[in-house]
Amino acid sequence: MKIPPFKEHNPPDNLGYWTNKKTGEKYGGQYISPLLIPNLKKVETGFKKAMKNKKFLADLEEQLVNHIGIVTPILRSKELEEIAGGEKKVGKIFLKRTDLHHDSSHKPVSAFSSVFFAKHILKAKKIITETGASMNARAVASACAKLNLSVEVHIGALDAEKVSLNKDITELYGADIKVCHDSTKSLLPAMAAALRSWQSDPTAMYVVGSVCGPHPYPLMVRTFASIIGRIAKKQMKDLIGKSPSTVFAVCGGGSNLSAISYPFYNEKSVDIFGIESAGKGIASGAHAATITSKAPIGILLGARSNVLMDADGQVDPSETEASGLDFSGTGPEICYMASTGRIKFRATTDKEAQETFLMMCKKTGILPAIEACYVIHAALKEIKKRKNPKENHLIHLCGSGESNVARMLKYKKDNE
Amino acid sequence: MKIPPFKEHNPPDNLGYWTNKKTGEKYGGQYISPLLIPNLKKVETGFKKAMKNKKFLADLEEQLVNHIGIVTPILRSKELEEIAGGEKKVGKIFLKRTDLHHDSSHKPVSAFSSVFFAKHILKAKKIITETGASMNARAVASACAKLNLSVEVHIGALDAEKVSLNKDITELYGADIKVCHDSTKSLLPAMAAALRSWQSDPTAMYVVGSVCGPHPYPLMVRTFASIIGRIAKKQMKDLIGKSPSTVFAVCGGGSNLSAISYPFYNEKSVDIFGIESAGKGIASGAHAATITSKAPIGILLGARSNVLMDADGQVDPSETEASGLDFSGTGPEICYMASTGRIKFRATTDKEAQETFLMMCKKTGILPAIEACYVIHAALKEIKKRKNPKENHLIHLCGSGESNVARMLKYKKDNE
Amino acid sequence: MNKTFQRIFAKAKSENKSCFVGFVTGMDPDYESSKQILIELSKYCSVLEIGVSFNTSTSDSSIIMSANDRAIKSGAKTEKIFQLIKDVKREITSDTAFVTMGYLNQIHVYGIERYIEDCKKSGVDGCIVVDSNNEAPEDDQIFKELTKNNMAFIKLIAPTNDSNYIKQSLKKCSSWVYIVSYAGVTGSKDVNLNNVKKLSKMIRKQSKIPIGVGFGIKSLDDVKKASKLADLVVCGSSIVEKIKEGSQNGLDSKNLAQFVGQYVKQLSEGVKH
Amino acid sequence: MNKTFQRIFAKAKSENKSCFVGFVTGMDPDYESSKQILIELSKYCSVLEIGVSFNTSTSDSSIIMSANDRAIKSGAKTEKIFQLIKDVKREITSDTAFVTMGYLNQIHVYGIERYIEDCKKSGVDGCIVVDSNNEAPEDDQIFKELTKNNMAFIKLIAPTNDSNYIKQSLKKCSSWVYIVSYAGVTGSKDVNLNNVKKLSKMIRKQSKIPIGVGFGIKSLDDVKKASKLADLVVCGSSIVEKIKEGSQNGLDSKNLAQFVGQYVKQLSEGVKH
Ligand SMILES: Cc1ncc(COP(=O)(O)O)c(C=O)c1O
Ligand SMILES: Cc1ncc(COP(=O)(O)O)c(C=O)c1O
Repeated sequence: MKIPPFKEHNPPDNLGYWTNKKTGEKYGGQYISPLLIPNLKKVETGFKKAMKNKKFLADLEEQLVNHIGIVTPILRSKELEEIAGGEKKVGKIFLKRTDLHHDSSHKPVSAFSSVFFAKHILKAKKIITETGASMNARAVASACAKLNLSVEVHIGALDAEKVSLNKDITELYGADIKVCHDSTKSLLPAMAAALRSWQSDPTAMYVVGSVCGPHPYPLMVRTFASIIGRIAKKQMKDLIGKSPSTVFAVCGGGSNLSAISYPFYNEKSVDIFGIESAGKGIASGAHAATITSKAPIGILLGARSNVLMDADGQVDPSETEASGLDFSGTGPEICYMASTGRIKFRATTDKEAQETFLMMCKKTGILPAIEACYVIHAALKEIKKRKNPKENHLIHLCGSGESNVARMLKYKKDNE
Repeated sequence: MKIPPFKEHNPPDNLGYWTNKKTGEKYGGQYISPLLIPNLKKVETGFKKAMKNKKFLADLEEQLVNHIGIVTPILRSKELEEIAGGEKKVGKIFLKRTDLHHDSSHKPVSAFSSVFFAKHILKAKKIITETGASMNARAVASACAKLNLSVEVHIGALDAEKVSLNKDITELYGADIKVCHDSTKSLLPAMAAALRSWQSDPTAMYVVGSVCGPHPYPLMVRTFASIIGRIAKKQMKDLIGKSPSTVFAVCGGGSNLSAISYPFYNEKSVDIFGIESAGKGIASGAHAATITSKAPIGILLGARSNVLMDADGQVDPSETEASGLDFSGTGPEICYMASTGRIKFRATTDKEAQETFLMMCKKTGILPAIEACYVIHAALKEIKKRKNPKENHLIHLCGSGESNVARMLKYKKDNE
Repeated sequence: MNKTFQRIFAKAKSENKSCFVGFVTGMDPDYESSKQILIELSKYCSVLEIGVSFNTSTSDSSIIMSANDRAIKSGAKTEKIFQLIKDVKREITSDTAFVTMGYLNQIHVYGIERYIEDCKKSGVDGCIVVDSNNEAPEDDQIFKELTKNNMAFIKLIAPTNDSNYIKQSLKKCSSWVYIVSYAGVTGSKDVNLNNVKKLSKMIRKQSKIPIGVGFGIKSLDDVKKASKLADLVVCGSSIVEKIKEGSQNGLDSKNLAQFVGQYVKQLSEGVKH
Repeated sequence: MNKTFQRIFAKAKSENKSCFVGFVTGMDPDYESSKQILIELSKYCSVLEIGVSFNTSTSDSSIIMSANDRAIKSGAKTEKIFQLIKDVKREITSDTAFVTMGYLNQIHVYGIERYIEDCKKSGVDGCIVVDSNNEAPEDDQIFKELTKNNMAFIKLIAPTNDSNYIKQSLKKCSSWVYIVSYAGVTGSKDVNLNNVKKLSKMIRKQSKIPIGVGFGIKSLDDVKKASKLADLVVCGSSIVEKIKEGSQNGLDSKNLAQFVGQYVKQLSEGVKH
């Protein structure tokens, strides 16, 4: 397959801001201690160089194709069409199967690209990243193993104590796991710890697991990840002769959402939906639904964006069953797209996602990542509501659920 | 990708035997109680019909491509070339990445095909299979969920007690797990229990997880599975303009070996290697190396083939770290190919495989199924010995190791 | 037809009854007990069917597999089973027919010729080989050797087998044919006499061979009903269960034999017409 | 230049010494203790730098983050920090400068204008905003508000920053500039005086602004050496560690203030030239 090349059609300004022209609100930027500025400038310059370096881009693509297995199929799911009311009522439903990637999620695409960039453009010797026991660190550690870079993974002490397949795999890939005992002992302080570590070692490169962090990370990660959407768009064209009517993706930091939807930003006819975790319900306050809960603008981990926080600006911990969505912020470009209305937002509760997980296993023979269940639930609901037999719906099935099996089997047994 | 159609070029005779012309030895057949004869005849007739049914074959291929994701990449591994001595000394090493399939191994190809066949050709309502906590039952249960058939999985009581990701996933897919307390409470009695269950319910279909069992199973499973090899052969042609010099695959029952090597049987220039588990060492007796240990001919689970057994004909339990290789027999066609010398055999010890597992994680960023580590070890050894820079080596990386993580991390820590 | 079966059938006819066939796994729970059990059972059974254990049998119920396990644990080997039969035959006076029941692997490993020679030497009158396919070369060889030695080749026929399969089976079947009363495993369901009637009719169209019935016969009533339809009535799982019960209760070999014998005695009375 | 700083620098010059800057997190471990500590420290410090806690700060060491946690647990909020400073100022007589140190999120949420107004009202003389990027619009606004109110905007400069960055920073920097002695986190390494020398040189090429040094200063000797190179010597982590030690040992607010005060007293003596 010839993969369509990347085209920039939603650039931030020079300082890394996306500005909503109506409200004047800015998203993104580079809010970070002066100690990290040189590191970021290096990444910024490197990234610009990389995007013009044809050999780099070709080599990267070759590895993404043959190692990450990025040309995954798009599966038409008649089972889900049935559940939504039948093709004759709601149209066709397609699943982009990035669960079939190496390391079983969309994450390895940006993770591998970032590490490949660190090695070949920045000539970095070491990678620093963080994890909340989700897919990112595993993917980064895998890339580092293959590309022979050392890797340091920061994890909150509470997350480190939990049994976690992803964490174990990260260790097998040879990562140096640094347990962080600060603050809430969870993902946010682990991210801060990773940034601090980078501040101490400017020859390393920090890899962000989503479209978050200070400029140029949000831009870089979505640019790397968007190859998923470029492929998907072409595949849809081959399948149905045109772009889909809707694109649905879950939104934690926003990487899998921008990955699949970025190439459709300019196509007004394509409705794009981002789905957040409503946790125990938006009203309960125990959720990770930054946009849906109308969280205010804050400055989190180097970027201006919507943030779950209290009236004094202390960041509120998010709460959700899905470790991959357990984040109190959302990437700035996504917040911007939400503010303009280009991306519409919905939220799914944990309970709904868990039921969707069981349904997917039993009705489609697919073991989805719990993260993906939030989008599937919301997509089915939306598709039912739209009730348009002429539509083609594309859902990003962004991961496989091996690491959710123990908890989900317990849930199943507890609820039988 | 246009997948080359199946061509039969090593047919068994009408009774399901492959006969070694030199020794007169027969492999295969249909040794089973009269109670199962009608069931087998139904499968036999159905399979012949299916292979002539263009719509069935096209529909199946479409599902294999889009649901199982069968067009996985072939990755050139410079890392493994380095380890073997460098491309300039040993040539190129390629990995066929069936670890990237849905459900993470080569097994879903034959499992899905068999269940699809059961539904559309036999009109069966239920599937019966067995497992030793390996990949097969998971793949069968997944196919049954998608195709809306009920599925009964027999598992030995000892295997059922062990923590097993594959077993848990099998349950999530909705399988009815039947624990078998007979005999050694392991895979063999579970297989017998599955066959007995089928004997009681002729409207069900029994699915075998490898190229084993009574005729027509060995023929049918390798025919379905060989699509892997047909794709791989074409990919190699695209990559290097010709077939590889060697093909390496691990051999439990033999399905992944025949899957990848079948299309090369007639190409004399391609050396084919089957790798068995030498367990604690062939001499120790604790192994699963049917061919390498020169096990005698016996009649096991309906077929004439080499069998690990004692002087009185009681089947010896196999012993190996890899649950997918933990089987006292080998498929009859494979035994036949071993007897003619067309497939050469090697064996890898558990310890060597475990070390290879850790090496793969750390050096290639791939988490291989432990089963695949037996072949990688032996392949590297053989490639070093051949020392031919003009050669191209193809190794079947037949599965991903999520279900091995807990034991392997323990192994790693115990051996640090 | 094998001579012993000839005599047995003649005698049964004269006594206006069917033949009672008792099945036990050889050496279950051990050599000596099994010997005593067989000696005791010979008093009530026209035919003793002796299972040769295979640890990976494909058609036995859990009940029989457990018996196989017990036998293998106590040292059961093909040779020892022959020894057992010889020992039993030395001590009994009744004109009982002996049949071995087993799987092909054991016979193949032992050597087909040698197996049948040793059967002959031990006084075995016929063989059942559950998984010997009619079309397999081994089946031809077994048939040839048994025929040469004037021994019975007893074939199983199931309700799901078609007329072609029955025809094939009957070609090699001698002395009697074994009708399986239902498609399932031994001991799992109740005997299905409708199936037996249907199969008998199909068989009778092609042959006058005596017919035995097995699978699911576990009460006096079952035996009575089955013996109305068949020349031989085979009872297995329920006898094996008695052996298990008695030996779990710690009975020594003599008492175990008595215990099982009493059970078989009352069952066997059902064969009177 | 801010008036307080003007006086302080003049006084230091006259006394032939550098200015000692003591850092504590506001409300660590609680309001009352923090108040007493600040009152006590005002005796030895020319400048008090007061951390406004942010639970997701990106540049603080674990030591400071723990202090932030303690403060937040005891109810630290931006408003309360202002209250604290007011309370302290009411009770001290020394001419000490007050500086807040924090992250932009807190200020943004509070409102930039309101924050600086409240600083002014509380008697704060300057602000450090760790993650306020020179190029960010918020930075411009903070600069504007501080300048309007005659307060210091103290910028951090690290050894890895290039001359262009330094130039940018100095444009908005007022009263003094804060040199970070090494690329790392506070308290993690020893002060690096070579870096300080190099940076001072670069700064001096562009400006005469007083220079402060921080990061890694934790002994009398460190203070002595640093004060040879800089106009202000900042000591943070080691003071915060003392607060933790004392409060873990159960000292009440007065005694805790004494305990920390004694430590700071001896450190501060190093600023004499
Ligand atoms: C499978 C999967 N989906 C989704 C996410 C959410 O992250 P993002 O919104 O950045 O794609 C994660 C994060 O780890 C993930 O693992
Ligand atoms: C990953 C994997 N490889 C290999 C095997 C061995 O089986 P076979 O020889 O039939 O391919 C198994 C069996 O479960 C398996 O799961």
